[in-house]
Amino acid sequence: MKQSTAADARSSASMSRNRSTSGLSREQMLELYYYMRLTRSLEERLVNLYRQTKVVGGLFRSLGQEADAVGSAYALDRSKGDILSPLIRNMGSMLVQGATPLEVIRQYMARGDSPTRGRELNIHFGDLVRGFIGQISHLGDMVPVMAGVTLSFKMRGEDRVGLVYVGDGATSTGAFHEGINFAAVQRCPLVVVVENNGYAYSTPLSKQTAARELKDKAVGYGIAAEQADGNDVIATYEATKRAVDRARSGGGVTLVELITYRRKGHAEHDNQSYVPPGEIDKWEKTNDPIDRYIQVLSKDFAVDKTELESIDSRVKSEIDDATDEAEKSPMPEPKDALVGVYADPPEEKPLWFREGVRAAVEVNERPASWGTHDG
Amino acid sequence: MKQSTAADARSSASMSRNRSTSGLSREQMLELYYYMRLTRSLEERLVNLYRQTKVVGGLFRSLGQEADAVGSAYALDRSKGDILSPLIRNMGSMLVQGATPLEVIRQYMARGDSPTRGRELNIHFGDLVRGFIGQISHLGDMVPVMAGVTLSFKMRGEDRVGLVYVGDGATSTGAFHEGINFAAVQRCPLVVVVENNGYAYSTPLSKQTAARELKDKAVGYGIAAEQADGNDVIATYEATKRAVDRARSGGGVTLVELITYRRKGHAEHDNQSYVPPGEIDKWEKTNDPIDRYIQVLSKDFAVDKTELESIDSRVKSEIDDATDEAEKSPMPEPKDALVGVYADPPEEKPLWFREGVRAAVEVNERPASWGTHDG
Amino acid sequence: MAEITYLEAIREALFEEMDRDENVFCLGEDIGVYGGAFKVTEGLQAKFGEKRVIDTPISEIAIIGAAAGAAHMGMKPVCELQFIDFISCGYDMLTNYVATARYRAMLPCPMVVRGPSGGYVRGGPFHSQNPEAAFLHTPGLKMVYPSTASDAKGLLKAAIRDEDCVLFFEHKYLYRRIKEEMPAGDHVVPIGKARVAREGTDVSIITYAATVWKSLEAAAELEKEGISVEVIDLRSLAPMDDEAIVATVKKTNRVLIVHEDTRTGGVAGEITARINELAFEWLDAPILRVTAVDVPLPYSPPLEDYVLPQTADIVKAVRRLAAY
Amino acid sequence: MAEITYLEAIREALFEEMDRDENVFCLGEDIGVYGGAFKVTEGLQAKFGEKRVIDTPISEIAIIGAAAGAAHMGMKPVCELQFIDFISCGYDMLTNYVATARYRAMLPCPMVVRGPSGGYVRGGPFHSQNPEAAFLHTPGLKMVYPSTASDAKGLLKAAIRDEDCVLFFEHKYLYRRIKEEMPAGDHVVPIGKARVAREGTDVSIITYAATVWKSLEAAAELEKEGISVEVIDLRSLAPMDDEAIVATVKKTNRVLIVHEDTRTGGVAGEITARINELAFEWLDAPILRVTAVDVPLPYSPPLEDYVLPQTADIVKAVRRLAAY
Ligand SMILES: Cc1ncc(C[n+]2csc(CCOP(=O)(O)OP(=O)(O)O)c2C)c(N)n1
Ligand SMILES: Cc1ncc(C[n+]2csc(CCOP(=O)(O)OP(=O)(O)O)c2C)c(N)n1
Ligand SMILES: [Mg+2]
Ligand SMILES: [Mg+2]
Repeated sequence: MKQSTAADARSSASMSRNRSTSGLSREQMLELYYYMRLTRSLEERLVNLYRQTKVVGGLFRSLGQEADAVGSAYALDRSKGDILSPLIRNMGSMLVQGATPLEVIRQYMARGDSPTRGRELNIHFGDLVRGFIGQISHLGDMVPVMAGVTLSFKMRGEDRVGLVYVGDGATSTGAFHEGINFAAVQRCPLVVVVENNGYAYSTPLSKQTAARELKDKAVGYGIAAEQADGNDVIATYEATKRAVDRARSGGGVTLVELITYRRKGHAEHDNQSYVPPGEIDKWEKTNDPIDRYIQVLSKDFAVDKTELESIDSRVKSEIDDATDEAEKSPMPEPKDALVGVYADPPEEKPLWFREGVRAAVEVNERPASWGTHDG
Repeated sequence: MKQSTAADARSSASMSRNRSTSGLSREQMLELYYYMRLTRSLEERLVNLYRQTKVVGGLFRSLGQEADAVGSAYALDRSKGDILSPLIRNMGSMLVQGATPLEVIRQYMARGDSPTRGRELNIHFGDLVRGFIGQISHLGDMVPVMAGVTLSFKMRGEDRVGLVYVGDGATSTGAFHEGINFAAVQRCPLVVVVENNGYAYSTPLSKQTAARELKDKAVGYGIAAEQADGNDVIATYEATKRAVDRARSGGGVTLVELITYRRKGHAEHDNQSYVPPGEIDKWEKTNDPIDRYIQVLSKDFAVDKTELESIDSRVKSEIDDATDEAEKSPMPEPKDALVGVYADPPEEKPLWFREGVRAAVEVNERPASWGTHDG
Repeated sequence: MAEITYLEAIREALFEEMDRDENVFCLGEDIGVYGGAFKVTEGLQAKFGEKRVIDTPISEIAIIGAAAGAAHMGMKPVCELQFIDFISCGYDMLTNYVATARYRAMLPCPMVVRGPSGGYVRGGPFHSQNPEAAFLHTPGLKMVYPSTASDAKGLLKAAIRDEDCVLFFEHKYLYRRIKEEMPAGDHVVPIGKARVAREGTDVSIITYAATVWKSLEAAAELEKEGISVEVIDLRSLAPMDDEAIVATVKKTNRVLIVHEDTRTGGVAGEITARINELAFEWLDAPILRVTAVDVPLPYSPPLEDYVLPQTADIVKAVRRLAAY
Repeated sequence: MAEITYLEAIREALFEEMDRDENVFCLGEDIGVYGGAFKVTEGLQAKFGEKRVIDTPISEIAIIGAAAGAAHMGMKPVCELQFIDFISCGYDMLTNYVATARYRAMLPCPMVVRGPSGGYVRGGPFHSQNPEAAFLHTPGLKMVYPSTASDAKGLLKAAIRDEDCVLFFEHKYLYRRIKEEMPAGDHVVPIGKARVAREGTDVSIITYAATVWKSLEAAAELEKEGISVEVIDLRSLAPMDDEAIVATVKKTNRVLIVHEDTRTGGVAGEITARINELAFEWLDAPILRVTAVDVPLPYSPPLEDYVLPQTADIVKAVRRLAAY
């Protein structure tokens, strides 16, 4: 079940005839709902685990931004091998690409069988096969990296597209600038999604840039721009889809600005004292992406409550299962830390004063990409 | 005589009534001519010295770009303490701020009494008092630095403006992006002159950016833009002047794109094999900034040949004198290398295997800013 | 006076120096209204205003570069990096522009770059770094890394008053874990002077920052075994206090260097080379190093604990030296 | 076969590797039509086309970052930095993204970053740098710095075939000054192995890059005085060949480390620490260092000559060691 179901649903959905104006079938429309709900509920579960001190490190929420992550990622075509690189508020996009709740929970709990085996935090993980590359903390750095990923698509004549997320704050970094410019000149098949959620940590957009709109940056790079209401999952999907289609057909880079709002603090510890009173409430009450989408589904597509409730309960049980499973996962063995800095040597030597500490990772347990190049 | 004459001429000129449409007096118009001619002739002299192998390091030319450097720098007000930071093709701007041919020649010849005492190459030198800060090689880095210089003007409520030059190539750097954005948000009194001379070393603009015009970058930073024919010294002056006035009156940053053409190679050794045939010729024949300006001066301002010739010969004699003087300058003493990495300690110790090498810089010869903060 | 934490000591230094000299100002990400990711600058903007406590875009190159420009003009900027790990983004600006300004251009560049550093907090590879080794190599920069609250205060005040650029590393593990009463008055600790954190006669540990505390723990344990350990807290990494280093070598003739940073290319190498040059004849045993393993720092507790140096490792290494 | 220069050897390696493996491609500033600032890539674009020899914008972060992205996808990028001094702009991308990719994310990142390095050419502070010390400290990167034409070729071929990121430093002073006949066939020099550049019995010089030649000059001079000098050319700085280092220490018991880079925080410190740990008992004298002075490198000839290590300095230092 779980994510494989979702992936199956998606590919069968693409054969369906029952399309909305956006070209999405009813099944796909429901799948969007599923991913948004999964994102929100999974993060809520993580909050519980965090409060139980089972999470190691900070907890980052995308509450109120689920539509932008899910809708944009949904515009990619996994069957073609499209790849995205998420940011901290794009767990939804990773779920769309096939990341599982179990992986996410294990990773947040720093378990030995988590995707990075306890090396990297939160949702900093990836899988080239499923089509997502884990970010590093240094903001902006993924833009040049995805420029290179998509350059390789172009060099090899592959029909693939890449997508990279940056926050409004990250647009101020040198890496963002160099990467997007490089990709623009090379006409790489790259979509740069700028998630404008109003804040970078405590810093409001007005202190981040004097530009009136972030999409205005596109012209300076000579690339196309799209802008959409990031809390409208269909609008987000459509704008990103235009960008993806443009990229795939050789039209180069598009900057897609998605306008949304970060309803939670930068991370769970942040009390948002810097936010003007009432602002969060207003977004919550009048502009929740899931609430809005439920309206659309029920009014325009006659999706009834029970149908949504069944998705909700499927989401809940998936998360419950994943939580149970993750709790059983072992912590990593200390000596795992020595493995895989280089392909050769595949393992660092333990320092002399640490000899005798139990070794855990045996050569034959090692993932293929530790120590070889075919990963 | 020499540069002091020029500075005098400039301040007396500002009292004159005889203004052109640009607000420039006849004397100022001639001064512009003087600086352009001085730039070109001084570089020609440097070529001679280079061929005589008297220049240490590469030689960089601004042939055909004299108007943009001179016209833009002329828009600053030295009496107010305005400061600029030049690039390698902006020797003209330094001369306008009071740098002398003697300094330039000594520096190119790596002499001990050159402005950097033999430490830095070519025109990488500055003087805060006269209002120019020497660049470093790493392109783009001066933009954040000048953002900070002008931030200090703003913080202290000073009526000063800063100007920083970048090439078309340098606009691709992360430092450019971060610096201009920072200054834009802070509304620093900063003018960013982008000298679009068509090439960055061998790289044509089309491989540097996909933007149609470099001035298009301004909107992405939410700042004003100006664009001018960089080979028209008056147009350059006027566009920059608008930007300077805007900065001084609290209007923040302006990006000024000056369109010009690099007629020589990146440096003297570059044979420009990558330039399409005829391109250089065409610019030389039809769009030389000095030739064009002579036309303007003679047609619209009735400046006659003899007047220009007297400026030319003044320029020549200034350069001759400077050359003679520079040739007499000593090379630095080896141990000068040890002085002034830190204010404290003011001097590195010689390495043990070098003891006995002659010490040259005595404490009392040291410039004030080596070892103290009041420089 | 009451005891205050390492973090509060840093904050106190900032308040005092901004009060003392109107040219001092702070810039960094989220340091204003929010008071910084660790709340080091809390209250600073309320007192000194938005002009002197500036929230910047996410632009480390610009933060450092703008500080340099302002410093040239006589200001005294104090940059906060949200985590010191992001100093890597400003590496060019620091090493090429800032560090060389006085030497190549006679431009004074008095500024401080400070930020939360170090591990032991499950921060993972990008929120636990110790960047000192990357900058030790650059003439023109000074570097301090205090281990006590009073040194944190006194060294920050010295750094702000210095006429050159000082990198000021704050160990985030120590922020709220140690407390101390501050010396009265204008407490300034000179840059370039080490501190004897504990006197001893058998083996010297040369260390700095968080591992000073682990070394002291080890020393206490070793005392029970009859091994007397001297602990030198370098405090300043550039310039390094050769005199203090040589003094302890001559006293104990046995040296262990402990740092939290990875092993290869770490600061221990430089210290070893200096001891070798200055006091080779006094060595009765090889200089040993207890350091992190050469890997990016993982965040999962068993892994982080394994990679970073622990008290038990220090004990083991000292025992070996003592028995040598 | 004819002799070719160090520069031509590098070019030959690029041609051969691009021929051998269609995944190899080059990117950098002005490397295409122009053939690079030093003409290393001359002819490469004519042969392999614009797709595989890419002129980039002036964007070191993007050059290195894009190489990493392409490397993840199975390409083998070779980045040229116009001068290695500009590697500082990509410091974050190299140390945080590239170096950690395999470890934190199991992402292979096979790529080469190469560029003209080093001084003795009146290049001044920003066109003469030796960046090795700044990267020695980062697990996940490899580093080579050849001193001969055949090593330049063989190590570059090894670097391109390596499964991780290799920083390949080319000494610009050697580009056209040394010549050598290339070994026949597919000449690959393994990364991580030092070379005995000259055998000797009294004193060992451990060095790399341009100072290998100065050390050989010094050795020839010292031979006349009856001092027999062994010269070890490290070739690879990461990983370092501990075995070769220990072997020479055990042979001569006296070590001089020579590098062109500045002294404090330079690679010599790490070498000293390793010798200390691995062969302390074999040392009959302190390990000495001949290095540049700790200042940004000035370009005026008398200053540059004074700052950089010269043959006479090496002679003097060896004499002291031999007499110890
Ligand atoms: C280069 C760099 N500088 C600083 C940080 C610290 N930091 C982490 S997240 C963040 C705010 C990011 O804001 P934004 O890009 O708008 O993304 P959002 O959190 O709003 O999704 C900051 C400053 C960082 N990760 N990288
Ligand atoms: C960060 C950085 N990368 C590369 C270089 C090498 N470099 C020096 S000048 C130059 C071209 C500059 O072109 P542009 O900015 O257009 O200025 P122009 O020479 O045309 O005036 C390059 C690539 C550098 N100085 N700095
Ligand atoms: Mg944001
Ligand atoms: Mg140009």
